[in-house]
Amino acid sequence: MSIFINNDTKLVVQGITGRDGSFHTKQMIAYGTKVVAGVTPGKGGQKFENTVPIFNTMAEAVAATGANTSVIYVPARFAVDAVFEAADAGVKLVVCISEGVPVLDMTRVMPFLKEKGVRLIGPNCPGLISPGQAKVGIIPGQICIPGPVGLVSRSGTLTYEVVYQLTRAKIGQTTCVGIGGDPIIGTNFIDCLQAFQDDPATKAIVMMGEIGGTDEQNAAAFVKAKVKKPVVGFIAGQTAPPGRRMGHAGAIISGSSGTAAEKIAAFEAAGIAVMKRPMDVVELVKARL
Amino acid sequence: MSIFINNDTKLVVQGITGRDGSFHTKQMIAYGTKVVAGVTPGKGGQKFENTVPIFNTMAEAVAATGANTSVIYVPARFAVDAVFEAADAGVKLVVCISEGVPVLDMTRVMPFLKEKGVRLIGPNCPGLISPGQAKVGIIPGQICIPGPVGLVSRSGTLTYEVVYQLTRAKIGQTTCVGIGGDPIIGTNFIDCLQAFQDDPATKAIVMMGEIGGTDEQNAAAFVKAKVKKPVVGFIAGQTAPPGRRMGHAGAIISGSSGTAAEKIAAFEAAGIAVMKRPMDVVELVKARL
Amino acid sequence: MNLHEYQARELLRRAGIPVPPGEVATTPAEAKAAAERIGTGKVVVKAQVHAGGRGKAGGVKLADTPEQAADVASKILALTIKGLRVEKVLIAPAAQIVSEAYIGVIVDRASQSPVMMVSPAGGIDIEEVAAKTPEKIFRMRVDARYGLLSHQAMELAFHLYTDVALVRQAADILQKLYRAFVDAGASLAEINPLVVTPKNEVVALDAKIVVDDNELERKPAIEALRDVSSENPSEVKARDANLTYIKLDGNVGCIVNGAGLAMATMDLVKYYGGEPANFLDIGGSSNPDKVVAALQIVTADPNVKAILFNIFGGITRCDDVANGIVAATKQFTVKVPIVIRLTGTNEQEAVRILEGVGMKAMTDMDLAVQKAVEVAKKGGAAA
Amino acid sequence: MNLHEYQARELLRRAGIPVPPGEVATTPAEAKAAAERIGTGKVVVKAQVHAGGRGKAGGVKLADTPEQAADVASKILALTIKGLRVEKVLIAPAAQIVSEAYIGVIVDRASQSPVMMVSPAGGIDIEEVAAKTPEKIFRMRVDARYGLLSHQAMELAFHLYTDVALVRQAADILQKLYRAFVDAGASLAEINPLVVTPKNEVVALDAKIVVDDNELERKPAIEALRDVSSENPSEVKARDANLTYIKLDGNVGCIVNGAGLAMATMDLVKYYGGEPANFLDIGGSSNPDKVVAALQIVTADPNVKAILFNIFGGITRCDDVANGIVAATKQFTVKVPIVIRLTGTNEQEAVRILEGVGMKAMTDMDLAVQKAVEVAKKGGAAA
Repeated sequence: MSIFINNDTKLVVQGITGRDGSFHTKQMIAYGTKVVAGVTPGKGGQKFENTVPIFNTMAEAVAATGANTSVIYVPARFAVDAVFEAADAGVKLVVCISEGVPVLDMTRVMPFLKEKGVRLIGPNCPGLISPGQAKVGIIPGQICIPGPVGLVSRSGTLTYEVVYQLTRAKIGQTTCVGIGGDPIIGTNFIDCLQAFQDDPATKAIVMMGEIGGTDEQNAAAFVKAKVKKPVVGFIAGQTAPPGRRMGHAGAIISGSSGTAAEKIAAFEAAGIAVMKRPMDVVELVKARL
Repeated sequence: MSIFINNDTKLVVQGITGRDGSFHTKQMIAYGTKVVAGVTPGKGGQKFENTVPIFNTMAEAVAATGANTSVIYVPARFAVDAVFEAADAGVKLVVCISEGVPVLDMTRVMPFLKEKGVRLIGPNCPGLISPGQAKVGIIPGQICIPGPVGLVSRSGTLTYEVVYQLTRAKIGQTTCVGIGGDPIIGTNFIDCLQAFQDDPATKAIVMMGEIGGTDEQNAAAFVKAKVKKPVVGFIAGQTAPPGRRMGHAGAIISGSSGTAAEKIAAFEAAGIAVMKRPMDVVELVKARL
Repeated sequence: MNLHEYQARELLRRAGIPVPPGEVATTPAEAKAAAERIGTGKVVVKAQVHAGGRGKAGGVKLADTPEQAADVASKILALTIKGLRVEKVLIAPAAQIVSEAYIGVIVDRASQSPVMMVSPAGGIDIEEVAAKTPEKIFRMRVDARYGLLSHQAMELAFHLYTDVALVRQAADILQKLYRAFVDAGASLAEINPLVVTPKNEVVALDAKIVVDDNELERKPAIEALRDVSSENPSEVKARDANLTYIKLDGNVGCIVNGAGLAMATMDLVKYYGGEPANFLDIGGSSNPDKVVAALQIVTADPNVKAILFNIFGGITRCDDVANGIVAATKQFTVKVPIVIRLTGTNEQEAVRILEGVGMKAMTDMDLAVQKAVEVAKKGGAAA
Repeated sequence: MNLHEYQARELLRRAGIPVPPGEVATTPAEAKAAAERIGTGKVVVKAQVHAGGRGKAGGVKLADTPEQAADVASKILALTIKGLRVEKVLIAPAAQIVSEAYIGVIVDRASQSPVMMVSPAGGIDIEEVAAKTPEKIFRMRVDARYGLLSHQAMELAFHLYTDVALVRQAADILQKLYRAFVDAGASLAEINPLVVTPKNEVVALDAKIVVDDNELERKPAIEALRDVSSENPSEVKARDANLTYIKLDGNVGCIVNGAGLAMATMDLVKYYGGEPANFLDIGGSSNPDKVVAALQIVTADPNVKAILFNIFGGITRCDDVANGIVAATKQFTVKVPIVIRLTGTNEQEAVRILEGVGMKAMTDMDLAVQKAVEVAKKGGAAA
């Protein structure tokens, strides 16, 4: 079992012929993901790598292939348009890898997604992987193995680091989700926690947070109230200065709120085991499986 | 019984201190309508006619009085704002008497009303009256009497004419609704037909249409499919030339569509008894009660 | 309110849509000078009137030289098309055309939304395309909260072209047309034809914009585009007096309160064998001056043989109307008989006022209409 | 990107918000001339720097005459506030103030929407109001699909004033502020204070706008407002190289791929008793040039005693990073020890490349961080 993606995932790649899109499509196919279509306006009728049909529009791609998921690798200025298009075309899960999406665009597209009943993951995220079933995005497949841990994270390479630690210790994962580091994202910690709680295969949850905002605090409250499975957490950015954006648009301490200390305290108050170092994940998870 | 308004209607008047608003508020109170509040920004704290409390905003008015309905008598340029405000404040029925609302504003406010679950009647309409219970708008109370006929109309004075004919013949009404003559209106024929069909006190329905658009044709199809009560209809504008707007913004024959002949044919095909003259309403209704 | 082609082109140009240059001329000399300034050789001279079918009426002609442009312009400026005198012509370069398409946006009543329409069959009346080859028109509902989204514009543009370079140009133009439509407060905006030039550029050759009258109060810059010279003078006068008047061809002048009742009154005139001379709605809140203006406008129509007042008093007070009638008859002589029907608010006062000057009022609409038709048939002699 | 007050004022003025006149000066002479042109007598001279607490730092002063304005400007232009040199001052008339309020709009993460905020307690830091008298801040979520609706603006404005004339002015300003916020692609726009003058006019005295960096590509006119002179030169250099660099006070220079891993690396440095010298994210797609630029920037910081590379290869290829390190050491001498941790994509190639020049690479993050901290503590001598 897994969350959001699995063996039934039928994926369209938006921007399949671009530099990033073509590279990662090959990786996703190699991992075993069912990539059923690609979209690049003007290249409709061609085939990607002689196998995946390319369409001019998402509407055509979904109509022709019955795709249920899309992944977006288009330049920033087209990314929100691509999310609108995917949602309008009828897929139920949209994963936006592209970064650089203006936050005001996000305020407009989120109500659209809600009206259409579509889940967005990202933008500016590494996507997700359900080891052994499907990967949608850019998380390296070789660092993951199937197993009982659900992982959700705001960052990319830090996620890889932690997954890698788990995998080296032979602790596999149901699904690893990178939700992205932007201030407004489609799927947040709580959405993933709920899904992991509902997924019978997930026995423990790892949650990787950062400074900025109050998502981790809200997630902690949710864990306390609703999550019956053990949760291990981490907060990056203890040494970050206030008022400075630490790379991710969302990783910024505003005034006295959004600090790592505040988030760690919230985790501890919710009974979440907090890692001091990324490597601590192995001990803490092991003790709870 | 009646539709949309009755003895439980608790009304706020938006623009209560204006020329039209104050005149018609007195009329509505005199008719027995429960006018619980008025709104005029800057006059909050005062009382209308020493009895009805005035508030600065709809939010305050609804919070303080539990009003469930509002009626709008503000100048055209404020009318759509007033509809947004009423819907936001939580009333479930908004009656917009004001005319001159730009149709593009209507395209924006309609989705808002749907999201909030609010019914709008109008704009540019005479409102509605449930004889003996309540009147909301400007339909003269003295031309109506309680009885078994439900009436829905796109026009104002033509409605009065027909109601007057019925009343003179001692045929009373459950509710008379003027839905307004604009191209985009909140409540259309079908909404009213459904409500009259569901209202046990309504035994026959009178539907007064006009040239322009396809609402009457759609209503005829609905009558055929869903309405079990007798329906009598009228279409104004048989002598209207194409391409000219006959006063009402919606009363315009575009190309070959929206003509009176087309609408009358649709009525007849649906088994609706069509009046040739307004006075025919009496005979046709009498024969069906 | 209809905009002229040259006004619509200017609005589209400001919205960033590629539109070829063009100048307006009101005399042959101006037309010649304009053709010289455009300097592309062949030009097209187009009548600027609010009427369809200009081409068939001889209102659109090509000219090879500036001299010929002057000559052609003088002919077009002498035309009257569908009752409207041609006062202005547009001079524009005669474009080389690879293909013609149609794009437009209207407010759709049924979906309560703007709807974009495109058709690869451009250059001809879209009503004709709709009638003969409806499969060549593609529609898309636009949610006004979001506007025309990029992917929607692309989807529509793929119905027009296969070359993605043209598709992208057309999609961009569609989004700009939608914004121009909203910014102008339009109920219709169309480009027909949208052409592809030999250089593979997508360009708007002709444009039509109809503005929602209810927008004019808040859009003074659009209101300022109104060209009163191109409208019927009686209708302009009526609008200035806050009346709605539309001239028809019959002989029974109708003065009514309320648009629906006005139409029903006209229909009843016809039902009883007469012909209405006009639609005239004096509107909701009556005042005597409006009634005076209404009588002036209706009596100015030489066809009118009888005047029928049909007033159902609600907001409109019958006594106001009666006072207006009395005031009008004092200001000028009404040469045709007046039949008056009044009922509702202040009916009794109205009757008294009219009786004071020897006029009678009826209360039944049906009888009043019959009487007016009868009087008009007698040529108004029974006054 | 932060805009200067004078830039924000100009954007608000263009949006139709009443803003008193004001001029920017970079020298005392310019300040004097500006004060003369303003000619209202008393003026205020305000430092234009991207730092809060200007007033407390002596960056805002009144002047009674143009001469005094020059004098005051020369003092302010000599200041450094929170590490930033004052390069420009704004000269504006000293307003007469009846009352001060706060209005602002931010993008709220929790509600995924813009949120308008107003407070009758204006003129002071809004964070302070939030901390001390939170009941004096009123918030309203704005649905971006509809914008700030009129009644919402009125509701907010009634929290500021009781006089409806002031309420209407403030509501109008709120709607214009919201539109300016959207048009600028801002993540924050505020007016503090919004003042009432003795003439009962509501006027914006000071303005702050922070633009979302992701908007700059499509808003070149806003991008053009960037004032590089007001930013840290190393950070500007990093941005030009597509790196994200933030200088801190420690001695372990960190070069990492990915923002989360970069923060975690800094935290681990601290965990092992060291102090990170910076945040530096080389981003997703590595290329050797970026690595060279990163090394240049980090080594330019004299505090740095050791450099720690922490690379988890995914899209980033470890061999690219290794090549960059080798290229950099050929271009310039790195005087402090480098500790390298590489794992993931093309790790083996990277190790070979580094060994080719006698450098070693580790694979464990924890051990690499411990080593870097240790080396830095020894003052980099163990290189």
